[in-house]
Amino acid sequence: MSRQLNYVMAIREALFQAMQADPSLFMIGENMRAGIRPESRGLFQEFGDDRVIDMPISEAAFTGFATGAALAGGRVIVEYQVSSLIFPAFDQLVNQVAKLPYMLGGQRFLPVTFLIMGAGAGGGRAGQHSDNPYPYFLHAGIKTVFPTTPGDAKGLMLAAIAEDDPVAVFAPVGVYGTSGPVPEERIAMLLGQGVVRRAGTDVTVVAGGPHALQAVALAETLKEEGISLEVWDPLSLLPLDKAGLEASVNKTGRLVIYDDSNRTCGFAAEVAGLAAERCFHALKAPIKRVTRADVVIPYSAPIEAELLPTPNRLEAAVRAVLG
Amino acid sequence: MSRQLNYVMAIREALFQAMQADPSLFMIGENMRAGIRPESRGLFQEFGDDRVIDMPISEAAFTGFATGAALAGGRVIVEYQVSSLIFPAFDQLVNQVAKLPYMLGGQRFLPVTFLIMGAGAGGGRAGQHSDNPYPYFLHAGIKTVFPTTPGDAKGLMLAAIAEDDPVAVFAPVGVYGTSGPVPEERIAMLLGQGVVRRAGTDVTVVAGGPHALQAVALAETLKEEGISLEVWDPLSLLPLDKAGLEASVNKTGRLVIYDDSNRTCGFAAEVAGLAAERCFHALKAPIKRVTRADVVIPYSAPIEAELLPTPNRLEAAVRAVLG
Amino acid sequence: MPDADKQSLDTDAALYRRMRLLRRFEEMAGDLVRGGEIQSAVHDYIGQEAVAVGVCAALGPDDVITSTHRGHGHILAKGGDPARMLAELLGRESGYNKGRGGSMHIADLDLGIFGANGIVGAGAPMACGAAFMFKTRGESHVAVPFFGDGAMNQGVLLESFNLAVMLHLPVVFVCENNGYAVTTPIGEVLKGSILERAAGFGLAVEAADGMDVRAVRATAERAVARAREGGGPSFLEFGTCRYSVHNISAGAAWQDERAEAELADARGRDPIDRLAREMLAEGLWSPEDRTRIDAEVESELEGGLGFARNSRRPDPESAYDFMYARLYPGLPARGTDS
Amino acid sequence: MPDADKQSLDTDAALYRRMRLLRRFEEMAGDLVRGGEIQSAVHDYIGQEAVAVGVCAALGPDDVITSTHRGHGHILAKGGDPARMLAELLGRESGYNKGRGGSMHIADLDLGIFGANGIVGAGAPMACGAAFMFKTRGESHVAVPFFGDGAMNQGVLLESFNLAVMLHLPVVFVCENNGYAVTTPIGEVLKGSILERAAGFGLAVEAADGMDVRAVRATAERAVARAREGGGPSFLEFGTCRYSVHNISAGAAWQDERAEAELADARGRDPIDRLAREMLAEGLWSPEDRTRIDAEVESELEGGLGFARNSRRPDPESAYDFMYARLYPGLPARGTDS
Ligand SMILES: Cc1ncc(C[n+]2csc(CCOP(=O)(O)OP(=O)(O)O)c2C)c(N)n1
Ligand SMILES: Cc1ncc(C[n+]2csc(CCOP(=O)(O)OP(=O)(O)O)c2C)c(N)n1
Ligand SMILES: [Mg+2]
Ligand SMILES: [Mg+2]
Repeated sequence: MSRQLNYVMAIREALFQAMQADPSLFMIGENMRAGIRPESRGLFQEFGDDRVIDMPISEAAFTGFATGAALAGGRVIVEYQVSSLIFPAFDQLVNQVAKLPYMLGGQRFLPVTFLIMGAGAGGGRAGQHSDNPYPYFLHAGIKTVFPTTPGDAKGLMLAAIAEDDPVAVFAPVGVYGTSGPVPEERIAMLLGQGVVRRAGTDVTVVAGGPHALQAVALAETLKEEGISLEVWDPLSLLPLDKAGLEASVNKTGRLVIYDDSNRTCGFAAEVAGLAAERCFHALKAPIKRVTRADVVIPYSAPIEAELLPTPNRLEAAVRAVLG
Repeated sequence: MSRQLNYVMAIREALFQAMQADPSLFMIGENMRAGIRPESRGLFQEFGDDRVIDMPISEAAFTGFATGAALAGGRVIVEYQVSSLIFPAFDQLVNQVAKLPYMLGGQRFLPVTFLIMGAGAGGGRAGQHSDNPYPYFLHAGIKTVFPTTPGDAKGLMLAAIAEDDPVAVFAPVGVYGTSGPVPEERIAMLLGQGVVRRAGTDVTVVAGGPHALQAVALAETLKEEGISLEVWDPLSLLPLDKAGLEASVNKTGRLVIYDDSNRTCGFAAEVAGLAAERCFHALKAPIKRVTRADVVIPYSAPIEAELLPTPNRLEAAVRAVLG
Repeated sequence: MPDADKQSLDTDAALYRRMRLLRRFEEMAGDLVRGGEIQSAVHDYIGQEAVAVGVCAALGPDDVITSTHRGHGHILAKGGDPARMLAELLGRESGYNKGRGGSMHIADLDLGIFGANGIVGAGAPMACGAAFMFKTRGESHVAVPFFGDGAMNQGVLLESFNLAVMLHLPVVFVCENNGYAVTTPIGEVLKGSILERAAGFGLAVEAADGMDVRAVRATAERAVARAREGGGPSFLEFGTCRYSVHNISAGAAWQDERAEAELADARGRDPIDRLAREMLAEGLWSPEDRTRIDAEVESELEGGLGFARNSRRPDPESAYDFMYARLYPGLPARGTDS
Repeated sequence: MPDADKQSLDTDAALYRRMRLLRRFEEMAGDLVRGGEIQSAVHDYIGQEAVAVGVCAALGPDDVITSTHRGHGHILAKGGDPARMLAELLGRESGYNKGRGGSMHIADLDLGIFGANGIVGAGAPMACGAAFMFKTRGESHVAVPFFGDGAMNQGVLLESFNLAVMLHLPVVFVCENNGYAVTTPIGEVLKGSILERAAGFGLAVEAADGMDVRAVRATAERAVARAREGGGPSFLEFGTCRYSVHNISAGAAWQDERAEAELADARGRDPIDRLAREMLAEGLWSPEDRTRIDAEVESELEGGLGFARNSRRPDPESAYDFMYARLYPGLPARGTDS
């Protein structure tokens, strides 16, 4: 699988192959027909206007529309062009589609995939276009993946579409520019499987998306000093590979979580809580969280940078847990 | 302050006194005029239709309405009759009112109080009327209080209204029936101050609302066996009294969090994450979370009970950390 | 499952029988609330029977409805089994939702009942999604979201009006205007006309007397026929009256401010008595027929209640079932594991 | 702060000058984007100047506007200081939002500019809330939410129409219909008429040519006068055209499918040239006057850009400021403390 592909192109390939493979699958979102966004470019031309539908700026209604289509036996992909667009649709997400199968006593499950583009901060996207809101979905019990490499993007996008439950795919802007090996075939990865991006023995760093790549880079630097970082990437935030997390932390005895969602009740808090219960006896040092500050992301570069998790802060935390 | 008052009546008294004290304060919500809900009964008759306004079933718009009134110099209380009604208004809450003061560079702060009634499960209120959604607000950086006793309800309601920032007051149904001492005067409590509901030496139980009362009751039972529980009630979830939490955990060396919000990325996760960093060296046992399961709350009593945190499970967790 | 003929509403006698079933079902639910067998909220449908029954008389088994917090009437009108509904209200495993849902979430997807909903307006976009599936599959089915006057101010419903028009969907929006949202008169929160608001979205609109089941049926039949033939979505408003308080479990505490005169007037136009009177005047039946049908309804409900009471509650361990189609280790998280 | 006379728009020359300022401001912003001094999204207002300037000509300093993602024009029209706006776009401490906001959040509450907004439709309910304060305080001010055609499908805006009518608020809703939401033609997502949709909520509606600043001003003056006098809310639709791509930072990649002919036609009706021509024909000014005003605008913008470039960026440590009015220990949480 030496074929190299860009991250967003990998998502696009997954969408094309999934639509080809399942004629009952359709996709809704905003401004797809004109194909200004690379992930959906050409989809409309390929699959036509009854399978690729441009929606009005009605996030709540078109989310419920997808739910109703699924209740009627359809399979649907819903695209939100910016991560904060889940907020106008929030009731239809956390209070409707996420709850209906259970409230209905399992009469039907709802195969709806939520593709959330533009997740995360960077480049002055400011207060309403920089959120990484996956913790809201995790708290609501919505299955959620956070692909790091182009290969993950294709494999997890396909996995999300294959699932018979609502699954959210968060695509972090920080890796849009990256390329990597992506299999040509339509092969879904598995939910609930983390990956050791880099093996190490002294400290476990839990990180996904661009932050996983930064952690691996830091690991290379610290190697010089004989510090051995293990970088564990969850990839699937819900279900979470708790066994994989536990194995890594039990091995290293030290845990730093490096995550770009808000700190309070964020993903890092959940990981810390898990480790503090499951790995307590193996822990040699306090668990450290290196996260986004609980502050709105500002526009101006120096203050934006100040509020985001950085490799320097990760390094400081690593050194701190090494005592 | 021997005067006894019911929990909901204490909220009502706070609303009356705050409206009396500040003629610029007004309140919006649904079905207030008819006074069917005890917390707002009589408000309309007392303060008239330009200070107590019945809103249409437009949670998003009337939340933004409050924001705009505050931008124009007003002070507003917004009532949501059920906790899940924050979801249709979610963008206006976490993406607008919570972010505007910062995004505007501090040009104005927004004194809006969100009174969220009917928080929590019990009695078959089922999937869409049983949420305890405060973790969403904590993650969004919205100041949040969770009053346990009638005295807290009045004091924290007044504190929330006095604050120049948005503050959410979650009123858990589980304590609506309780009565207790409530000062007649209009005295606000302080945000960010937890309270030791019962002092102990062996295990710290962090719990608020009805669960704090249950924890105190359990402490009395376990006393017989010579097990000494300290029950620490945060009262203010954001800002959180981290020093108070730290002091208690450092004293007992054991922590169980007993919380009725969803488990993943919930309040208990945040408390566990804090303790696992700040109190690591004092901890003698794994941190345990006794929470609601990450499952939609069902209607039928036996399965509803199965999914909620119970004193029995708290007791089991306490015994587990005592080894 | 009620047998097929029980489902058809193509005679006036069947309309009467069904309305009577709705009425007596809710009265029974009220007794169960007062008797303490139901603790939770129950928003009864008494007084509004002609709307659900008249509309569903225009629908076939493959058509779909979405309902509201006040859903019992819609579900029975669409053919829901009172026994399984009562079992749900009593929190039994044999209930429609296996005891997971209760009053505000009863559904029977096999009967095209996409569920009551605890959130005002939330079902409407789902009806649009179902209608879209019908259209793209080349099926001639229709989707009918029911909602109240108060829902006319909820954004997601208004957005749904646009979706249905934009995609020319076979949707018939049904607004049950009982004049109030809990205690708030619609005139205080919606100035002007409900019909004009809907028409402004490009919906074909029509109103009829929601206390006259034949008028409702005739109106619904026109709208449904147009939708089936690809004529697009429409909006129907039916004026009606809720006799009880908003939520009978809240009881007298929620007594609203409606003048007795207003209620008395409505009771004077009671949809069930009205149809019965008309049928008698038209010689369509005899008083004995009515008595017989009433008795049938009683025994059906008695049988249903017996079935419900004799069913067992769900096993606590089953509480985790149905959250997901596919489970994973540690999913869903329990409240004590990590 | 621009001096008072700069703010008044009561002569045609002032209208011209302001429209020219909007146009050249956006052209300058475009240069800054292409030059790499602005990385972030910029939704320019070029082509739509007559709407913001015509509407704001009907407003006084105490009236309030809410704006959109395409906000520069509204802010300048309401009297915003180009220097502080440019400073904001360059992320400087001297910017309107101290560098916290950027293009999509510029605000000046002192000038009644309640801010651009990154979420379509989100500003409208805030305008209603401000209007409510005016009304209860006995002030005669008016609130004007600006929004695009695409926002007509967003629930919170539709809910706001109802709120304004229900509370009889001094609100003038201004829909800038440039025909597209990003690349999606309004006709594809909103069938029928924007005006009828608004009228259906009970709003007084009127439309005018958004490429004719005098027509816009006259229309706005009527609506604003009625609102001031307690006549209630209204809705204005102005047809206009966005010359550039939706977001100039996205550049050619976002080139939409609009036919050159469509753009050429719009440019032929350019609002700035049109007013200039009319004034000349009416003998209201000479070519020299125009040249002088253009030069003034250039120097104002040059000065503004100099001011912005010479201002410093915010100090990193200040990043935590303004999140709350009152701070507490550990609030807001930093990314590394616990
Ligand atoms: C979005 C939302 N807001 C508020 C509520 C609380 N609530 C439940 S029913 C109801 C009144 C609904 O009135 P209407 O739509 O006219 O239906 P009716 O009860 O009259 O049948 C309200 C406000 C809710 N369930 N959902
Ligand atoms: C609620 C919401 N949905 C989607 C977006 C993404 N978005 C930004 S601008 C825009 C188009 C808005 O069109 P219109 O309202 O006509 O304004 P215009 O850009 O034409 O001025 C979209 C879809 C958003 N910011 N907010
Ligand atoms: Mg009603
Ligand atoms: Mg537009």
